Amino acid sequence: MSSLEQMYQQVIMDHARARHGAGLVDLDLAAVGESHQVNTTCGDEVTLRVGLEGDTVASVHWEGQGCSISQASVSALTELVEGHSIRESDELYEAFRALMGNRGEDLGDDRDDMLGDAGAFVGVGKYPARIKCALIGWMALRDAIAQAQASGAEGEQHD
Amino acid sequence: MSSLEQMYQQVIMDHARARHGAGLVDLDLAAVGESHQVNTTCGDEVTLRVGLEGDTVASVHWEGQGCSISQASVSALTELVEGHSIRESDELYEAFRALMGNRGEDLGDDRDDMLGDAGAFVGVGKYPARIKCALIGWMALRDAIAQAQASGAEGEQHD
Amino acid sequence: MLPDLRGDFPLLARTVRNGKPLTYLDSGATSQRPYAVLDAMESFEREHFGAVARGAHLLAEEATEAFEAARASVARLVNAASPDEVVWTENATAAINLVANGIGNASAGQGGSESARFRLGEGDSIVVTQAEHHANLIPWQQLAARTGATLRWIELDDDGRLRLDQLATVIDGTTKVVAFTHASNVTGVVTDVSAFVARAREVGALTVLDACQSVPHLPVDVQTLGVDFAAFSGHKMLGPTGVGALWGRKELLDVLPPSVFGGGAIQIVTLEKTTWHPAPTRFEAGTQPVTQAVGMGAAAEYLLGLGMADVAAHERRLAQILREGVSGVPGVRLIGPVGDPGADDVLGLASVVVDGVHPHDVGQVLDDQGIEVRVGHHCAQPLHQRFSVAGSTRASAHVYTTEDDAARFVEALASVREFFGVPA
Amino acid sequence: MLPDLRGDFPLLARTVRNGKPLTYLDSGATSQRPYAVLDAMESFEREHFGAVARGAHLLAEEATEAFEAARASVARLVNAASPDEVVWTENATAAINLVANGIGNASAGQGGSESARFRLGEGDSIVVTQAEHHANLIPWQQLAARTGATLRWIELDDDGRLRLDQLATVIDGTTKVVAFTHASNVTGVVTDVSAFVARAREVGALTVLDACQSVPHLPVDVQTLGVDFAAFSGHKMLGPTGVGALWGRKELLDVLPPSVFGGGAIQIVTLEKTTWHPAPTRFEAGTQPVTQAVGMGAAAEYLLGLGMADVAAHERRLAQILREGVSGVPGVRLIGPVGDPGADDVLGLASVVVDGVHPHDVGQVLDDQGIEVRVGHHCAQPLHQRFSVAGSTRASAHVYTTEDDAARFVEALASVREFFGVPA
Ligand SMILES: Cc1ncc(COP(=O)(O)O)c(C=O)c1O
Ligand SMILES: Cc1ncc(COP(=O)(O)O)c(C=O)c1O
Repeated sequence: MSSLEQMYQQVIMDHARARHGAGLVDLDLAAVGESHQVNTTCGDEVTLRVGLEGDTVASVHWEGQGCSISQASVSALTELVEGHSIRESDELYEAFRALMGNRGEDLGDDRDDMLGDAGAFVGVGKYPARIKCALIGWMALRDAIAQAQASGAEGEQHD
Repeated sequence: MSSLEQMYQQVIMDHARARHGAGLVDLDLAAVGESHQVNTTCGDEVTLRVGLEGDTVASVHWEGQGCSISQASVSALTELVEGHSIRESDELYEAFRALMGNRGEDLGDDRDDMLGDAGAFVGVGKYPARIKCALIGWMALRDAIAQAQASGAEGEQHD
Repeated sequence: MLPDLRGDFPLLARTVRNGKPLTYLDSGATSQRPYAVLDAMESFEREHFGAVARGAHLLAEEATEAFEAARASVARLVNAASPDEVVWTENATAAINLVANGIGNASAGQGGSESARFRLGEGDSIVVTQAEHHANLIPWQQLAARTGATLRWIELDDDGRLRLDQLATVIDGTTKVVAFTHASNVTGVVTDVSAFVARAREVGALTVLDACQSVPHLPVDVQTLGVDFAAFSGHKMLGPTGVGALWGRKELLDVLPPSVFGGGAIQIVTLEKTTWHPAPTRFEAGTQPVTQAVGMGAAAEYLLGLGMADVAAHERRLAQILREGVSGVPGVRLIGPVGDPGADDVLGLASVVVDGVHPHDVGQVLDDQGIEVRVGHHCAQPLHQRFSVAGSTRASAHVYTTEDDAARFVEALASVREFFGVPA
Repeated sequence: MLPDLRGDFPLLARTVRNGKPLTYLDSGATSQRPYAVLDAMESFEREHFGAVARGAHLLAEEATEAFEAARASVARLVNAASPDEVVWTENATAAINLVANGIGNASAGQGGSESARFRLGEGDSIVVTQAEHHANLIPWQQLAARTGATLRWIELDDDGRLRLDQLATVIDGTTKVVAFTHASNVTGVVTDVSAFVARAREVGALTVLDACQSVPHLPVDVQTLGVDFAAFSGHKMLGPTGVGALWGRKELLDVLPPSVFGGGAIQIVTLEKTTWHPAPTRFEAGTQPVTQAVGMGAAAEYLLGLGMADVAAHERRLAQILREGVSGVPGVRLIGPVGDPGADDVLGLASVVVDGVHPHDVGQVLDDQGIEVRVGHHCAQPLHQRFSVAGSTRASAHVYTTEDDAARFVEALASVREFFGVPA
C-alpha cells in the first residue's frame, strides 16, 4: 500500500461519503454548544453542535465543507464520541492527536483500538499539511463542549 | 604615495586648516543666495552664501563643520570660483564631478589645470563613500547661485 | 523560444516521494532560483558583505556598490526612469502597504501641503477589482475604513476578464486611487492596463499596479504602461525571498509620507522632531535586505539575458498546452477564458475545479506523482466567490517549465476522479 | 571562554586594501555569518525550497517544517514561552514599527474592545530614552504625533548611563508605553531592565525592549526580564539580512491590530470585510522571508551551541581591552563609562572622539590599515547631541573578534592625530 493509499483508506472514503451526524438539528437539551471552525489554507469549514446530558456527550451534529480528510474525520468522530463521557471524549482527542503526531505509524497500544474508525487516519500523520484537516472537527468538538458546559452552568444559575 | 596619502594631499590638509571664505558676512548686493546642505552619513554641514554682480560670482562665504575633505573642498572652491562667471562656475562644477567619477585618475585634459587646487581632490575618486563629502560644497554653491538669481530677478521686478 | 533551462536550477534535479522526478508547477506561488542568483548571493555573503550606505570602510563600499547596482538592474527590467524610482521592500505585499499606509498618513495630515495630493476622505472612493490578490485588496479596504472613503470594484465576466465596460461608471469624479492587478494569479488573464490608466487619468486618480505576476513573466515597461506605482516580489521572479520592490514616479515617491520609521531614512533627528530624505531612502528605514536585493538584481539580469519577449512566448506556449489539455479532461473545469487557449493575454498557468473532488485532495494525488501544484483560494477569495467555488487547483509555469511538465500535469489530472471513485 | 572562531567565518579570511588582513570591527552595524548559517540557507534554497504554509506538496511541507523549526530556535534563544510568540519581520526596525503602528491603529479604534488595552490619546505619554537608536525613537515620535500623546525621555548621565533616578518622575500615571534599549549601540552600556519594568508595571504601562544589541551578545531571557515586547535583527546575530523578529507575550500579540495587510494573515476575505488570524500569522502578511528565517534559526542554534554565557564573557574581555586601550591614547575620549573598563555591564565595543580629527577621517586612516570600523552618529543623534559631538568612531566586536583585533584598533588609533598633523 502506498502512502497515498494508506492515507485515503476505504474507511475514510466511506466516511467522506456517508457523513455520520451531518445536518444541524435543534436540540432540546439544557446544555448545548456550537462551534464554527475554519481552516484557511484549504477553505475547510465545520459547524458542530453538541448536546450534553450531565457528563455525557448525548448528541453531535454538524455541517461542513472541505476536503475528504476533514469531512471523513468529523463523521468518524461523531460516531465515536456520541454516548461517551466528556472525559472519555477528551481522552479520545488526546489519542487522536498522538496518532497525528506519529508520522504514519500506529500508536502500538490500546489507544489504537479505542479510536475505532478514527484509527484509519493514521496515514495522515505522514502529511504534515493535512493534519490540520483531520483535526478541524476535533477542534470544533472541544470548543462546542466547552460552550455547552458554559451554557449548562448558566442555565443552572438562572433556574 | 599610497591611496590614502593621495587622497589627503598636503594641499587638501592646508585648505582644511586655512578655510578660505569661512565665516558668513552680510552682503550688500542685489542678488544674494544662501544654501544649507547636510550629508547625513557623516554629519557634514555647509551653509554657503553667494553674492552676484551681474553674471559674476562676486563673493562666496560659508560656515560649516565636517570632515577634512568636505571642509577643504568648500575652501578650495571658494578660492576657485570667486570672480568667475556663473557659466564658468558651472563648467568648474562639471569638471570637478568628472574628476570625482574618475576613480582616482587625473582627467588628462585641460580641465585638470582649470581646477587648480580643486584638482588635488583627485584621490577622493578612489573612495566612493567620500565623494559626497567633496561635493557637498559644490551642491551648496549651485543651489545658492540659483537662489541668488531668483532673488535678483525678483529684485528687478520690484524696482 | 527559450532553450531548456532546467540545468540552471539546482533544485529541479531533486526527486520527491520515493524517487519520483520533480514536476514543479507552483511557480505562481514562488519560483526556484538559478545558479546565477544563488552564486551572486553566496559570493556577496562570503566576500563582500558589510553595512550599506553607512560606513567608510572597504567592505561597506563594496556592499553599497553591489546593492545599488542591483537597484539599477531591477530599474532596467521594468524600464524605470531612474534607479531612484525603485524602493526595496520585504515583498510585494509590503510595497503595496507602503503606498496605502503612506496615503493614509497623508490623509491624516502628514507630509504637509507637499503630500496633499494623496489626501483621501469621506466622499472619495478607491477602486479595486474582483480579481485582486488579498495583498492588493485588504490594504485598500483598510485605507477606506481609516479615511472614510468608499471601496468599489470592477467585476469579472464569466471568462474571468475584467469588465472594462464598468470603468466609466465605477471610476468617477470621487475616485482618488485605482488599484488593480496586471495579471491574475488564478485565471492568468492579463489586464488591459491602458484602459484603466486612461479612465483614471480622466478623473485624476492615482494608479497602483500589482505587477507580481507580470514582471516575472512578461515584458513590463512602467513608463509605457503609464501607471503611478507598481509592486512586485523577488521570489516570484527567480530571486530570493525577503525582498520585493516598489516602483513609483519619483515626484510622487518624494512626497509620499513614510509609514515605517527608523535609521537611514531620516535627515536630522532630535528627540522632538525628524525630517525625511527623498526617495528611495525615506522608505528604507533600518538595515535593508541587502543580500536579497543583490539576489533580486541578479534575477533581473538573468531574465534580461533571456529576453522578456522570449520568456513571454514560452509562457504562451505552456498556457496553450495546459489549457487545451485540461479542457479535454472530463469533469474538469477551467477558471478563466475557455474559448481561446492560444490567446495572447494569459499567463502560463491553469486553475481548475475537478467536479466531486476537493482541491486539497486533487493536489495530494498529483503530489504523489511528483507534481507540485497549489491548491486552495490562492489568496484570491473574492475571485473564487465570483465563480462559486471555495478553491481550485493551479498549475503555474516559469522559464524552466517544460512541455513535458505541462503534459504530465494534464495526464495526472485525468486520473484523479477515478482515484476517488467519482462516477464519470 | 570561546575558542578562536575566525575559521568558521569565510569572509574574515579575505584581505583588504592591497592585501592587508581584515580586522572587522563593525559588528555593531552588521555581523558576518558562519558556515553553519550560510550552509543552512544554501541547502534550503537548493534542495527544500517551496511556498510556506500554503501548499499541500512535498516541497511546501519541507519548507514549512524548516521555517517553523527556525521559529522554535529563535524562541529558544530568548526563552519565549512558545514559538508562536515569535513574529518574523524584515528587521528590528520593522518589528518596532509593527508594535507602534499597531498601537496607532488600536488608538484609531481598530481591533475593537479586544484591542482597547493599546489605546493612546491626548493626556497620555510615551517614554523613551536619550540613548535610543532612531529605530526605537522615531516610531514613538510619530505615534505621539498621530495620537496626541506626549513623548518624554529618560536622560543620560555623563558616563552614558540612563538616569534611573528619573524613572519615578518621567514615568507616571499618564504613561502607556515605555520603549527602551537593552544595550546602547554607542556607549555599550547595558540597561537595568528590571528598574524600568518595575516602574512601568507600577503605572500599568507596556514595555517595548530594543534587544538589537543584547540578543547577539548576552544571555536574554524575555520571561525573566518581564518586558512585553522585544525586537531584534538577524543580521546582527550572525544571521542574514532581510529578517528580524518581534517577540511578544502571546495574549498581547493576539489582540494587537496588524498594520500591514495581505495574504496569509487573514481568515476570511470578502470584498467588504476581512477577519484576522491569531499571532504570529496575523502579522506575517505576504510571502515571509523564508530562507532568511531559516538562516536566523541556524544563527540562533550556533549561538546556543557556543553558549551565551561564554559569548558574554568573551564580550567583556574585549570590552576591557578596547576601553583600557583607548583610555591610554592621548587626545582620544571614550563615550560612555570611563572609570570601570572591566565592568560587567558593557558590550564589547568602544566609541571614541579623536580631538581635532573628524570621525570620517579617523575611519579612513583605520580602513587603510585594514581595520573596518563605523563612523558617524550610528543612528543615535540624540545621544551624540547629549555629548555635544556630531559623531564618533566605533569599534565593535562579536564572537569572532580576537584580542589581536582589539589591540590593532588601539594601536592604529594612536597614529591618527599624527597623520593629520594635530598638535599633541
Ligand atoms: C540599538 C539598535 N536598535 C535598532 C537597530 C536597527 O536594527 P535594523 O537596522 O536591523 O532594523 C540597531 C541597528 O542598527 C541598533 O543598534
Ligand atoms: C497577484 C499577486 N499579488 C500579490 C502577491 C503577494 O506577493 P508577496 O507574497 O510576495 O508579497 C501575489 C503572490 O502571492 C500575487 O500572485
